[in-house]
Amino acid sequence: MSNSLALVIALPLLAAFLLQPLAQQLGVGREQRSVAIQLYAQLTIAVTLWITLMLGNGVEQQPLSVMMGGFSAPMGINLYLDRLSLLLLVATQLALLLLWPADATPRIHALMLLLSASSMGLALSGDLFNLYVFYELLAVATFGLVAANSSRSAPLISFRYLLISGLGSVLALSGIALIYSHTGSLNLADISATLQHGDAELPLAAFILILLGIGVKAELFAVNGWVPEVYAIISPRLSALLAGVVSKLAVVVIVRVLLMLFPHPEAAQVLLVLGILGVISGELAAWRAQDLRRMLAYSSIGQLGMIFIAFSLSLEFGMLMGLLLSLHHMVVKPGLFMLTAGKSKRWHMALFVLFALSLVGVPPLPGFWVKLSLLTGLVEAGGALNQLALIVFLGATVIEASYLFRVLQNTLPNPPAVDEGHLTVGWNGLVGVLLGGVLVVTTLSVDPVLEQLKQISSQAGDRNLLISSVVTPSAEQQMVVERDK
Amino acid sequence: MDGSLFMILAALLLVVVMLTAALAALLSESHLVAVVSLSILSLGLTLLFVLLRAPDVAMTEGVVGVGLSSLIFALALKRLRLYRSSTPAESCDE
Amino acid sequence: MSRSSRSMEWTPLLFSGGLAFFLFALFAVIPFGDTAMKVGTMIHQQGGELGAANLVTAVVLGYRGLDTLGELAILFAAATSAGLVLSNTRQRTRSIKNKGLGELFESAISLLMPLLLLVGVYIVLHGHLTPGGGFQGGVVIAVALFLPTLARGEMVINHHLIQWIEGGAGALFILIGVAALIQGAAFLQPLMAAGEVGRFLSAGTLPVLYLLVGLKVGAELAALLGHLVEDDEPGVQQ
Amino acid sequence: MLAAILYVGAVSLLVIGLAGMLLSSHLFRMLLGLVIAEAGANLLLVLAGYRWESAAPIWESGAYPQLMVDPVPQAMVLTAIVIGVGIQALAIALLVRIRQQTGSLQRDIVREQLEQDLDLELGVKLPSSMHAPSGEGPLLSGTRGAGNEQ
Repeated sequence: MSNSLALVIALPLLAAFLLQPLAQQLGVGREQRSVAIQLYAQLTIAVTLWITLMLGNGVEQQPLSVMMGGFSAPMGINLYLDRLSLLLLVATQLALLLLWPADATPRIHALMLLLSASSMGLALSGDLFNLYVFYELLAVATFGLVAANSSRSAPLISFRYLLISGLGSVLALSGIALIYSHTGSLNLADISATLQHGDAELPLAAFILILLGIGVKAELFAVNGWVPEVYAIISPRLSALLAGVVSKLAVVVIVRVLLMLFPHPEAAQVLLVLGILGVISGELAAWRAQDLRRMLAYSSIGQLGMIFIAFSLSLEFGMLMGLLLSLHHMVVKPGLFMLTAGKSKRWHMALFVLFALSLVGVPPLPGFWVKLSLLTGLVEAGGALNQLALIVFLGATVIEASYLFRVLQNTLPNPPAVDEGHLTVGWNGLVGVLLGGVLVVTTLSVDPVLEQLKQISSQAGDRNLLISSVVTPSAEQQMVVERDK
Repeated sequence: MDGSLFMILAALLLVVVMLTAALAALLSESHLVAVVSLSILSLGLTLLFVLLRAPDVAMTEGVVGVGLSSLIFALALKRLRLYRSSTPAESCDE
Repeated sequence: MSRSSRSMEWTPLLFSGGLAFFLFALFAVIPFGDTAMKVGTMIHQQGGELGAANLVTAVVLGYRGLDTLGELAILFAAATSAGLVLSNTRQRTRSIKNKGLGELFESAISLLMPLLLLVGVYIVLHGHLTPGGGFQGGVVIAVALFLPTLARGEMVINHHLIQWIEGGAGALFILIGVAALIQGAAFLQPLMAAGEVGRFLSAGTLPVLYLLVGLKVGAELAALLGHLVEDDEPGVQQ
Repeated sequence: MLAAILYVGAVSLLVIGLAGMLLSSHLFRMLLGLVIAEAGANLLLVLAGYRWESAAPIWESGAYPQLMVDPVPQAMVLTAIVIGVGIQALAIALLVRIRQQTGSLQRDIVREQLEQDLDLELGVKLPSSMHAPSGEGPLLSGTRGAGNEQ
């Protein structure tokens, strides 16, 4: 039963491979065909959601580790489902269902399916090189989606993205080579067990290489040059998907690698420094930006910087903080991006205000609690760098407030005319309303949500649990699985 | 025989050739020379993989790096008109 | 933000310089020739169980089959993206009639093509025994399929067929994996008897998988090459 | 000795490639830089699986050799090479389009073009007066500009 976890990745791939040949066989008009294909793709995602929820039942007690090909742990590739990856997986699947591009060509749908498969692979895979493969798949699918845009500059932006991403993957690959020659293994849990005793220099260096590599997608400072350009031209839905969900997947991969492989203070410091630089550069650029889309893109760099700062704090606390910030950003940023689509109406403005207030951190919205707890965390942590981070964090909040309210200030004196002909809300607006609703519900029930997240983060931060649930049961599994020889 | 003089000399020679080719690929004036240098680099890499007991990898590098990749780049030169001595636009599409 | 891009020139220089120092310092301390090789040793001991004489094949299709599936998906994504990038101009495309390579080359290539195809298929089918396999053979097949296009200078690429091959081969790879799942085993678990190591008919489903990989790789690459030649001449509409 | 030569070779390829990517003034050469860097990374991976006095991991005359090099990095390199060539072909396709649209592949020229295009598309005023403080940009028109695209 648990073996069918692999279907979560395999089904979207299968659907993508078969999409174009099947589309050719459809003898209907162009429009019906487009609808049929979209239905087919979304149905696939819905099935993976169903499988995920089925398998995610017992994960509270014991994380699930599924071996591909029935081999034992360090030899084969394993998928790992704990509460954190379950949360991410479900969030990704829901986001994909909500943000699936409307009336697109079969090729775009195929690329979206590949994007889905790769993001689910990133959330699940427990193997270093396998993560790299899914990461590349995610990158290539995104190049295509960016380049498909009708904007004149789309190919160039896609090419630049390809180069930055290629640079990252070369670095990540050398990091993997380093880890492999040091430990002789690629399985995260197995490496974690091996590295518990031993010197720290090589692992640290490998961590930096992998960090820079995967950091490209996580909008990490120094490798985020693609962010403003790409978000400026792609559709709001895709921006919402990439900035909101996919970047968080990359963050979580980095955090997994950090916590499981290199739980050294030096590694956390690197993350902290890059996070601080990200916050400074992102927020300043957002403040100077002259259009809404690029402003949101730059501000997303800043907020991911804050997430990195949070994750660099002590293990149990930092995990929770980072998770809180990530989830908050995952709701707010797509909301803001969705509001850049379509004609602005009065209620758009109201929603924009709601998201902006939460992003800045005005009580009683969730953003306030998140920022407050990160603040106290930084104060408690002490140390020069953490204090610097604290100052930067406060400054960034002020800047954030200033540029977000500038948008309102420019808009409120001459509010958009109410256009009678457009009483329909439209899908984009609906998603915006839905995300706003999530924000309000969270505001009303802060305590239970926080309680859940605490449990999730404590499970995700437990190295021994990971090691024991991956390395040991798979040996038994191998005994059970009979191979006809 | 691994630490033998032959192996060291062969590796040294190949590495020197590869690095020269890499530099030539980036620094030469002509794009054609750059692409040819890249093929030479792939060839050196292929031989090095053979030396390192990786026949599968050598074969892939040979087929992909020396063959396919050069083909792709040659097509690119043609499509992007990066041949230094390229004919004017009119004469290509009759 | 980068309107002052001139003043930013030092950043890449600094970046590559720092990286160079970092990497050189680093790789100077790695053990060479006697690395940890934990998984490698395990595979040396148990790898024969898959029945493949070539252990690299056992790793590619057995132990790390999911990577190979991901890799096929990447090639598919690249071919799809390239098609997307270049198809926007297709409407304006005059059917390309390049000069071709001339009579002599044409006849040479028409002799060469079946030979290359044969070599490609041979490499694919012996992937579990000798060096080479799906990827290498697939590339040879792709080049063989593509040669006539190059020689005659007109498109003879049947996109319909290629789409079916690339879609079908990839789907079958997954379905074989799912078949194992239905039988109660793990996804992508090798099926059928491993057989006697070293025989042509050995290693269970591995050769079948490698054949599918070869077809898929060949089709994707032929599609990619096709996209690169098919489009109209650059710079014409400028 | 051998180790030093090989590692220096691999890392040099990596660094030369990365430097080429970052410093080249022509987009095609930037791509070549990426290909060179990939070659370096692939060599590093193969080196990570090398072992003194060992044979290739292939059945030989009735049995596996006593000592073999590690097959896992070799499998990884196979994957990496094929991924690399796919990305390379896609990059060429993108270059073809860029060339069609901007008529140039010089880094500075296309970059300038890009910024103009983006500003135009997003409804930012072109910098007719350099004295306008950049922070006071017309964000409103940005909102509307984005909205008008539909």
